[in-house]
Amino acid sequence: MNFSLLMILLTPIFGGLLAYAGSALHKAVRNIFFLIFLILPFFELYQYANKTIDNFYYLTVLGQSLSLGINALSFMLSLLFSLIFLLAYIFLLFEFDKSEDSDLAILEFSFLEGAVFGVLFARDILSFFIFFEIIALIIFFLIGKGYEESHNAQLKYITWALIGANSMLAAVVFLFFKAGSFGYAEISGYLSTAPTPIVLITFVLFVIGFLIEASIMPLHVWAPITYAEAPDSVSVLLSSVVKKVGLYLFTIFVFSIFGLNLFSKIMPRVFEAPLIMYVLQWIGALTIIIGTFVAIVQEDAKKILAWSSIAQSGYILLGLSLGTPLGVAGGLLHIVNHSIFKGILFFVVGGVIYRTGTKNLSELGGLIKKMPISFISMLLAIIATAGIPPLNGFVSKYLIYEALIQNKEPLLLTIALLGGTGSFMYVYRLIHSIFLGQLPKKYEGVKEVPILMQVPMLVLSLLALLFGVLPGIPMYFVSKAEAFLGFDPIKYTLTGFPEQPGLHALNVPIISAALMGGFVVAALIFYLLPKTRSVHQLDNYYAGEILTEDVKYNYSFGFYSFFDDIIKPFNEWSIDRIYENFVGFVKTVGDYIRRIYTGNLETYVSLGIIILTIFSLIYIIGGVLW
Amino acid sequence: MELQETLEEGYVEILDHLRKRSLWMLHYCTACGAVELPPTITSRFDAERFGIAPFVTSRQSDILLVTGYINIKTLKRLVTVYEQMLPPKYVIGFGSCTINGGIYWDSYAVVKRLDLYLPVDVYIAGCMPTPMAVLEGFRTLMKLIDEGKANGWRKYIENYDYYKANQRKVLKW
Amino acid sequence: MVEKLVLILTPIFAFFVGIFLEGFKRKMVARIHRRYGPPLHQPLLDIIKLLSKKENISHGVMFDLGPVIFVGASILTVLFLPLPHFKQLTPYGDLIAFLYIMVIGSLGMALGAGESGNPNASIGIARALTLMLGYELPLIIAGNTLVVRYGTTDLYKFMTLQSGFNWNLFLLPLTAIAGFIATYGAMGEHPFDTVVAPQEVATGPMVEYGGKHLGLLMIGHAIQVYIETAFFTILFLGGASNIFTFILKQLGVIIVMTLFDTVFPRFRIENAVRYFWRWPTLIALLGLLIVYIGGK
Amino acid sequence: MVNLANPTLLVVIPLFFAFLSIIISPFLKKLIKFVPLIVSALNLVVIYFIGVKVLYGSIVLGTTAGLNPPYVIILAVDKLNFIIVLMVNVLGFLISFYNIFYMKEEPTDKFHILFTLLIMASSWISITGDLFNVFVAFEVLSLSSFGLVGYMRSKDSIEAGFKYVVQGILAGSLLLIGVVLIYAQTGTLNMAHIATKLDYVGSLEKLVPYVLIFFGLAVEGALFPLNSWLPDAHPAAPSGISAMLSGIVTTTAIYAIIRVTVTVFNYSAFIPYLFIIALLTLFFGEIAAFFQKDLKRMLAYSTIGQTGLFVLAFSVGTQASISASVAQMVNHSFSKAVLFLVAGIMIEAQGSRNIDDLKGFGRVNILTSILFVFAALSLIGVPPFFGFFTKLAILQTLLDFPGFLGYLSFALVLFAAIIEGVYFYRVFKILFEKSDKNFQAENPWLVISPFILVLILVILSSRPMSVLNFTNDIANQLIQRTIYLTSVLGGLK
Repeated sequence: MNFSLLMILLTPIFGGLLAYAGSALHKAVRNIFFLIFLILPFFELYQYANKTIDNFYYLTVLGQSLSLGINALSFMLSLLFSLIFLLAYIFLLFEFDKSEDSDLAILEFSFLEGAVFGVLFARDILSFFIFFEIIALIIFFLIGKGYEESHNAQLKYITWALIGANSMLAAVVFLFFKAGSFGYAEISGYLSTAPTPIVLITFVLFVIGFLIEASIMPLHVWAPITYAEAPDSVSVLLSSVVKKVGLYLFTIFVFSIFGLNLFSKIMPRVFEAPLIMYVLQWIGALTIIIGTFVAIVQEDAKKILAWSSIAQSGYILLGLSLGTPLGVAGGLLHIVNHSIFKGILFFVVGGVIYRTGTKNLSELGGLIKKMPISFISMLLAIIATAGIPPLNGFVSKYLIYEALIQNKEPLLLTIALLGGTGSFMYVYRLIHSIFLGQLPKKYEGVKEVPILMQVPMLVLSLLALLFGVLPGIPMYFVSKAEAFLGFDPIKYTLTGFPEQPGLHALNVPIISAALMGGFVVAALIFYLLPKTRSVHQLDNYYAGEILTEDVKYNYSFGFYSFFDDIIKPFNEWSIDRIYENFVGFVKTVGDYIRRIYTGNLETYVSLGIIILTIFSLIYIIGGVLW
Repeated sequence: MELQETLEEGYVEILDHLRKRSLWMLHYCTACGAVELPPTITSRFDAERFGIAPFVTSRQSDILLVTGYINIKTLKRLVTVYEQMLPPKYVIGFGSCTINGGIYWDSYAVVKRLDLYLPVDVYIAGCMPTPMAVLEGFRTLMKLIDEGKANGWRKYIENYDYYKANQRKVLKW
Repeated sequence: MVEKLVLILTPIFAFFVGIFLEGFKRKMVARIHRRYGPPLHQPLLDIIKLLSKKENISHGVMFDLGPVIFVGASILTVLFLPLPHFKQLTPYGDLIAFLYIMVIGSLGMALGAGESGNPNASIGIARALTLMLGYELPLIIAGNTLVVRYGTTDLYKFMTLQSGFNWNLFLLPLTAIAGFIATYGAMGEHPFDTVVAPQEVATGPMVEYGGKHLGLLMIGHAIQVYIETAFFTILFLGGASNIFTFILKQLGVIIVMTLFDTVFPRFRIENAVRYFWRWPTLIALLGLLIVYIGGK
Repeated sequence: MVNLANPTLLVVIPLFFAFLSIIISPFLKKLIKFVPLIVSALNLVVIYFIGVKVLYGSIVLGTTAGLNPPYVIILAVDKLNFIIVLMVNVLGFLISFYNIFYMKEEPTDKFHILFTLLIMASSWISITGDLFNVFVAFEVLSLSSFGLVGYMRSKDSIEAGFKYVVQGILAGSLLLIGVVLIYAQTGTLNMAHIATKLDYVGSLEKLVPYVLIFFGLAVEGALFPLNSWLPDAHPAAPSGISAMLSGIVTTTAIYAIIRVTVTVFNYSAFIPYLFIIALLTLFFGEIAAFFQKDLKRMLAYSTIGQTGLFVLAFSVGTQASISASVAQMVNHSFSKAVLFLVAGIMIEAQGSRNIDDLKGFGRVNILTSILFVFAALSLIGVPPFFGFFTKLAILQTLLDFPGFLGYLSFALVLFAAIIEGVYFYRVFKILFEKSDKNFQAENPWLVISPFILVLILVILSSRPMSVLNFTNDIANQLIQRTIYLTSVLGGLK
């Protein structure tokens, strides 16, 4: 069978419509319908595995043909996103099982996947913009099906999405006006000879749009509340798909459309990168450090994940904007890896909320005995998040660090490494407060999430482990994508990286083997010794005091309160507050402007007459003077 | 069969021999006798040279040092702590109060005989016992361990009902 | 073949060196206190005693696995430290990888301690992780300085490049000082022992651990002592040309650390982090600046 | 065989029916409500026959008496007129259908007669080729809308109607003075004739009447600063009338401004000022809309903003800009009409105009809410809806405007789009919010008209380029004045 790109794009949408129709019959019909249509894209994508298609025309706008195409990078990401959509859908079925919104959510879901494919396949600035806007629109509606505060989140999200969209729209129209075409290739050709201000302005406008969706630091304000309040399956999509779409576009625009050569031509180079890329590196680094530090002091499980997600996209931005083969490989690999491990975290937290009904960390605890599989998934995911071998997060962060070393940027490296340590803090907080410690009495009857709900976490956990131990598998796709972006792909083997300029050799299986060896030795010592006796959680050292069930002795509220004290001076500088002040100012001014319409007839008439007189005078006098 | 028993015995003997060189006492100062501990463990008398060091929690410690009178409220905690400790574990009754109530012999709130409630391995008499006496007590305990006679914790398990009954009588559990 | 044999024996070697260093430290502290002090092999006796407990308690699987992971990861970490003439596993992972491998042990420990549900343990872990954020900053900067100076991240190369008396301690004294303070913080000695702080949080993470769990933790700790001192030795004291000099240098590090350890009281955790972020960081940055301007 | 392709019929049919219904209303009160429906349906038939000719490029003329132009009242339909009059009658048809079910309090005969007159006046303005006719038609339009705005006889509707009357009269007198001045100078009232004669008139003599006519029309066209009646009148009127006022009356007024400016005066000196006025209209309209808590008032302010937007596009003055402007006009008329109609349903269901009271409405009445969402998305210009393509075209033409002002307006339009997006999305949010409130179910008859309108919007969205190509043709025809002039002046000779 030969599937066109448009067909891949329409497959989920078609499936969604069918499923929506099928929901009238029976829920199972709907579910299976849609499931089939979510699996189909894998088969359809299969034939594009090693192809680069550049123009598949599908629409004509303003005399220009809009086209779709696929390349190594978008192939990799569409494969990844298809998987995440599939898993998120399975999760969604359970999450919405009691809600009447499920039919609509599935419909929106299908359109979202179609739009995501659209952005990935777009080969011109108008198509990508159209699909990007559709993503924002659907996400807006999906968020609204979440928790209590989700409606505020919706508004915050859409405000920023609109700012980003209009910023991009400005660039799109401007470039079309100047270049006379929408196509990536033509735009790129125009830009290579365009005056410097135009290049800079359009670049900044585009990048604002992308980075809003990627929730990079000064533009992240919408992200924490949105990620935290959206339904869990949507949070997965936000973090693992939509954010990555923004970063994908960033990659495409920086390396493929604008091009590093162009930047090097028009601006000085700092630390072997063009100035603007250097600025972006710092933005990425600030995102890492601030995102991490704020994540540490959160009290809400999903807020931690949200801030963590912000911080991790800082890593991606940092890696990508280094502009070296090593850095870009690290950034792209981290896109893949972050999608996977953050997906697990959201799935697990979602599962915990599904069972316990709260995402407040201080109310949870001790669930390890009740939900062991969730615990293992989350354990793998937090190891990956903290960038500890042998899970996948390590490899990509490693590449980014090495790239920073290669570029001789000790300060950025320091920030990035410190962010790694910080991430260890917040992920520990997460797993500790949910799974370890005291099991509250009310959760004694909690069970493990249903088997189908475990599938998403387990699949992604396996992937995280596989991609961690054998980094060659994702590197196969990443190096192809890198070649497409015009870099010399870095050398890699199935097990890691050979010694090459700027990169010390790395062999993850050997690390894992040594780790396993160490475990075996320690476990031998441990299990050969006298057996252990399990004690009740209340049989605990408490300075001789006798604990009872109704006492909450677990330490889970204000876990890092002393850390809060340390960073308190910086809270005064919070970006949120700057925006709030700005919004307050705008509102005041707007309110005064609004008062032009007083509702008082005398005012209106006199105003009209005054202005008429003035205009008439200008005209009459001006006419005489001319 | 015999060989194995001999080996096991030898093994236990070696272990006991080593074990006596590392005794961690619970830093659980129940009464005024605790005042004698600082001199015991600091420069002058230096208990650490015998491997005796104060430790913090019940799980980590080997010696429960009952430093003086035990009133009923304290006994409850004391029993909890003792039961939390990991065997082999030893109890040292410290001062006259643990033997016969000492100067609190007629108090309604004080438990007079410790060994009714916990298996005491060594008593150190005196009010207060001096650091020398304390060290002597420790030495005695070490000797008992070496000889395999410090079996208070076994006694507690074997006569669990007896101890529980006594404890219940006082504590009204 | 010899290399493989050495590789397998390294953890045992590290364990005994660690025990020796710990014992030496206890003896030295005693002497500073004008006490006689325990015998040199006292840590070994403690471990044997703990491992031979007749009964152990457990709060769950993770509680058991915590010490196992701690020891296992410590063994792994040891393998990534080069020895004189032996590269060990350094061809498969460099300084950066090493920094992250070092964390695995803390993760295991933290998970195990967390499962106990004891608030003291959790507070201890929270403090440990916060402290880690504190001392990592100067440590990272110091490490970066070396990376910038030598243009490599290979630990074995660091060792060979400093052969003779080209010790970084002499060449980059500021960086070495910062690195020392950071390593010292990582060891958790006074005044940075807020993590265990027996009087406040009852030995923090270890509060519920006893018996063989604690025994394993102490084994791990012995190896950790080896790792920290060896790490500092390799980075700043020029490694060594033979194993005895190596141990001697580690001993030197321990002696200096013990001198500080005995005289200081304890920081509050906020103050400890603030301290790390202020003076050692400034010193490290100064060192970095010097290397940046002068080194190239 | 009667020649159905006669523009005169578009005025005569409604007028005839209006008078007829006045006569029969005492006897057949119940039937009157179908009059506007019948009228606009008949008009649509006529428009179909006219359209066939217009689309082939000819200009269809109609005269009232047997005299030759320029001495008769002449009705001319070119492509621009055609699209406006088509919109008027399509909306008129659908809204009158809506009104049948919306106006429940009998007797409603006067309402429907006034509505018929409104359709008549709007159609008349859209097709007339006579400047004085513009004035007359506007007077009819104003009078009927005064009546309709105040129809509910509640306190605020009467107040709003009064404000509207005062300003409408002001506007009418300005318009009249302007027309008189023109007549004094050229001695004719036929637009084409005036256009040919104005070449011989001095610039000041030309300017004063232009400004007067412009401001006269600007009141109805809701241009800043003369639009202050609108935010009161639109919310106060019954929803069908609001839809008509927003979708049609402002649009026809703007059409008249375009016609007068381009065809009659061929006036480019005023364009920068028009540009600034439009910019201010856009800016203040959107800002004010952002702060509204009343749904219909918000929509009314949004109308002001949108008017600013398409006048802004028009005032760039190129063919592309006029094309974009007309396309946006179409988009606005249809989507805003839907919004007002749906708002009517919502208000009926909840009994209050406050947006916050709508919480959870969308969970009960899904269809209505989806119609609202679709129309609003098209209005904001979210792809892939039609409004996006018109917005794209407008933005593109704004860059054609010379100098700094072009970029400024470009930025301001985007800014306004953000604000507009935010306040519409806020309504979406509230519509679909979880709430325990019980709403009445939507009246299916009421939903039909907005549904059809949204269907039209969806069809437009699927073929945006054909619409833009057509508006491009319109603009082309408009720019080449001579075609209009010659065919009007010579066409009936």
